[in-house]
Amino acid sequence: MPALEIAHLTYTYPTGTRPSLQDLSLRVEKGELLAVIGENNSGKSTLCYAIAGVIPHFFHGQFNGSMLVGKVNTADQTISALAEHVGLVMQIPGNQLSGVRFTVFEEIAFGLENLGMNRQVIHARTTAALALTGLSAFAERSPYQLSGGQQQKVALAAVLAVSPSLLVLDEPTTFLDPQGARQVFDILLELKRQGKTIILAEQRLEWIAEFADRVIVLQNGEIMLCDTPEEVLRHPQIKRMGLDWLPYTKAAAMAKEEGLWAKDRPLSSTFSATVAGLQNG
Amino acid sequence: MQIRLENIIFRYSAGVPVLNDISLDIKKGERVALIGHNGSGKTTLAKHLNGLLRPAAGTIRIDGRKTDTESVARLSGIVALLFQNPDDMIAKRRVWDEVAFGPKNLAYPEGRIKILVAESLALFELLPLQDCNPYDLGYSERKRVALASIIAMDTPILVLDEPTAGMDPREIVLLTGALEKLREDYKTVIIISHDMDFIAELVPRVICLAGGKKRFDGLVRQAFQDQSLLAVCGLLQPQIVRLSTYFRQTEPALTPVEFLENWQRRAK
Amino acid sequence: MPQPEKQSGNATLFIAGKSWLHRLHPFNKLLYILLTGVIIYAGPKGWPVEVFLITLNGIMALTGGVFTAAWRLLWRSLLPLTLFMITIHGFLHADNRIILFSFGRLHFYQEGFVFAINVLLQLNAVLTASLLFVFCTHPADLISAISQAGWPPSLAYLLSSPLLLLPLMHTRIRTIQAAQRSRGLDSEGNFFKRFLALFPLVTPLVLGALVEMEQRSIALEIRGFNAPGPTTSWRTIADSTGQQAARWTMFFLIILLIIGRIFR
Amino acid sequence: MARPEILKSKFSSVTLALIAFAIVLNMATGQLVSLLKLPIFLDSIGTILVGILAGPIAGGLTGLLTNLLWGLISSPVAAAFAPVAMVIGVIAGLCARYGLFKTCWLAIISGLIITVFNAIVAVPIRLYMFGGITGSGADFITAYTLALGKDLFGSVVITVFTSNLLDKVATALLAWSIVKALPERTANRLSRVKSATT
Repeated sequence: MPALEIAHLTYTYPTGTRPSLQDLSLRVEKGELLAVIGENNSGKSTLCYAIAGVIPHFFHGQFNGSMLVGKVNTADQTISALAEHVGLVMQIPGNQLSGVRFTVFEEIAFGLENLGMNRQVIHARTTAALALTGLSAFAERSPYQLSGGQQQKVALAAVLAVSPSLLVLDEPTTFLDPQGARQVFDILLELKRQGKTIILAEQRLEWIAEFADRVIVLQNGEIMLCDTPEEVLRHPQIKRMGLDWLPYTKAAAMAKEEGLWAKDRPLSSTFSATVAGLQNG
Repeated sequence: MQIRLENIIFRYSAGVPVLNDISLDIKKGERVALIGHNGSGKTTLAKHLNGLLRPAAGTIRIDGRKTDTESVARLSGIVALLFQNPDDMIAKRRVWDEVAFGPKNLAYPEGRIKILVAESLALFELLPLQDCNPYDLGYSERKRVALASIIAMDTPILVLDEPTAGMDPREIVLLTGALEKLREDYKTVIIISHDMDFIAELVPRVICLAGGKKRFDGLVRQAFQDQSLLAVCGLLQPQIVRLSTYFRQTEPALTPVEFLENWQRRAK
Repeated sequence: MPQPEKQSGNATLFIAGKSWLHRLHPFNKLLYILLTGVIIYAGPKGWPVEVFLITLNGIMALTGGVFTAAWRLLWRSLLPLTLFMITIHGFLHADNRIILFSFGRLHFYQEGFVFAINVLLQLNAVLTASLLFVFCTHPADLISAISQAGWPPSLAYLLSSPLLLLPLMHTRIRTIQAAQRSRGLDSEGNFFKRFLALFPLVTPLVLGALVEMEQRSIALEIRGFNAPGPTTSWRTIADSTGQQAARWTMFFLIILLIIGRIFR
Repeated sequence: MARPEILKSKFSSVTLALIAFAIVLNMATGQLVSLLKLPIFLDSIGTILVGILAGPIAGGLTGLLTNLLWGLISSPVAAAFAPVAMVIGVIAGLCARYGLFKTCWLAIISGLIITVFNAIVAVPIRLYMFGGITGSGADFITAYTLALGKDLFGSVVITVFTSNLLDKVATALLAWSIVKALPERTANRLSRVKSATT
């Protein structure tokens, strides 16, 4: 059974004049890391919200099609009930803090409290989430006094503690500095290694090129491309979709024009593939 | 206009200095990047340029004139400052009014305001949105509105704090175009950014701050070669620089074009 | 993006400690304030009661290790009040008859003075009782007590979230001020001009926060805040039969005093 | 666990977040006013906004909790005036319900109405708990009217009314202008906006 199955999803916001997602169908297997890319307003956040049930339950609007997380149909559940199945991490770190818990430990335990877990489970899972995100030393600090990067790790830990089958991240690194972004990616990589299913909307394509299993490109709420990161990121049409080649790919393309890159060798989008391409040119 | 900072020291109340003995010179029409990780003092330094913060010691001169007695209101006609979060700036119900807010405060004549606003809106492809409520737009569109409203102030010096955060490639192209226009107009532009690929392609000179101290001031090429400097500042090498370093090119490349030129030169 | 500046700890007056006052169930401390208020305003009148209560509160503050802090806050908040109260009533109270002393044609009267002292004693009694609560109760303990008592979680949210957000709001106001001043906003000039300057300062504050609020409420929902079914409370508040008995006693005393007041 | 869950059923998470924000707004705007050296408090801007956007009950709750929390943060004296703050929110909510925030002039009238109700609740508290004096600048007005021969009650009424008139009218105007500037998508979430302003 797939971790996520979307069929013919079309959605329009209450104030929208045109659909933000159009006839979108997608299947994500267990343990897969799927990256969602596309220009701003292409529907990335809307898709993330839809998977977490925020759409249609919070934003209302016109929702057609079906969305299955495992066996659960998101349309039949409340957002809070879906929390057990889908974890959502959003863009701005500080805005995700609950506002009811005074320490990092209690902030991370908040979701488990709401789900009525017993105390042993809360302690064990929260401690584990703290350790995984490298926040153990901050357990008794106020989450409101942490840096943006640390707050984003708190948000991630809070989601992990609940242990949902599906993890959705909506551009989690946009407002982090390079160090903070790298730490968040390191955690995601560890989760992928542990076999978590992850859906990641992201602008930092360099990381996607390196670690995603599959990439979809959205434009005007439609899936334009769906393929491996290599294929998507070197796609000749990607500029038309409001995206751009990575500098690695641009260098490879120029090398190819100059005859420094083997004719049958596809363009690269990672450091190692570019180096290999140039060396064997 | 020329900017000269001499031995600037700044601290909040009794704490350790946030800026520690910073001196620098920026020429008229220059484009400079200010880099360093969060808390390194970049934004604090920027706020000194238009008088929002006053140094505990040291002097700031713009075109040779000391600014320590000038009001923020007067300096705002000389140095415009883009804040990181557009939502800290946007106060009007219409995009057009928002962009006109600065020029109106500076008491520019009506006709000039109209031209400036129209030009700035055009730079960021906002003309079709000029009658919208800015808060009905998306985050990156609001960011463009904020950028336009800073450029419309037509000041000789602009300081842009994280102008690319949240923008997609197409919007970054608009920003690049706007920077070109500013260069043609001979404006001094200081960019604070974490986006190393953006800086590598567009800014020749960087100033690195770490712990309130100036760690480097020079060509972007040299800064990106210095691994220990990048580590201190919490920065990563841009992609092309990484390739160039890997292949031990004597003159490190910043753009794909440069990289290929270096490659071919060595092949010959 | 909104990077919170480093803040100096807690927004409230709470002082960390391990005394018996700190360990006391928050509701006991709250009921004690209520009881004091009812005694003062509905119970037996007269300065001996007030002085007794103030002394008692003082002793409790001493044993709770918050006496100095309480003293300082009382001083700070009551000094201007005391000065205004004694002067204004001493010189101007409508019932003034008996002159205590005079400065030329200005007379200071006994009735106004006694009135002022009485009001101040009453205020002091209630204020000191409140300070015991405020200084010795961590907000998180109050919130937990509220949740454990079965009150709606939304009440806990409304009490805690403002405390946690206030420092961020102060930072944000400073940033907005800086941003608008950089854009040439005139924050000086005549009253009308300064009043108009409020608009570009308050509008981004509110509208920016509305965007934020949307995300904060989504964040609450996706963390299961409105999940059906029972919830657990990680932080627990120590309670005992003795404490519960004390609560009921205070509660019945309050009722008795109010009934007594009505039928007097 | 069997308490009536009135709050939970009544308020959506959006309204909750709105009230929490408004409380903070009430507490923090003093900072703005002191920068601009304006002779107003603006400490009920959030309360009035919630009254307009979410109705009298939510507005009243905002005011009540603002002052109770003030008690925790600055001095318990503030908590004594919680009923006053609550009434401001309730009245603002009622004014909005009866269309008194539709235009700039109507907002000024709302400000006047709020001032009146503010006085009705504030006067007894000020009189019986504080003997008419609160240790603020407004006490000079009380002293002055007492010196003119008014009794304490009359003096306190005049003091409370005059010291609040400008503040409440200015606050109502500001709240009106903010509600007018609300983006469509927020207005859409808070169903009362349209009925309150058009």
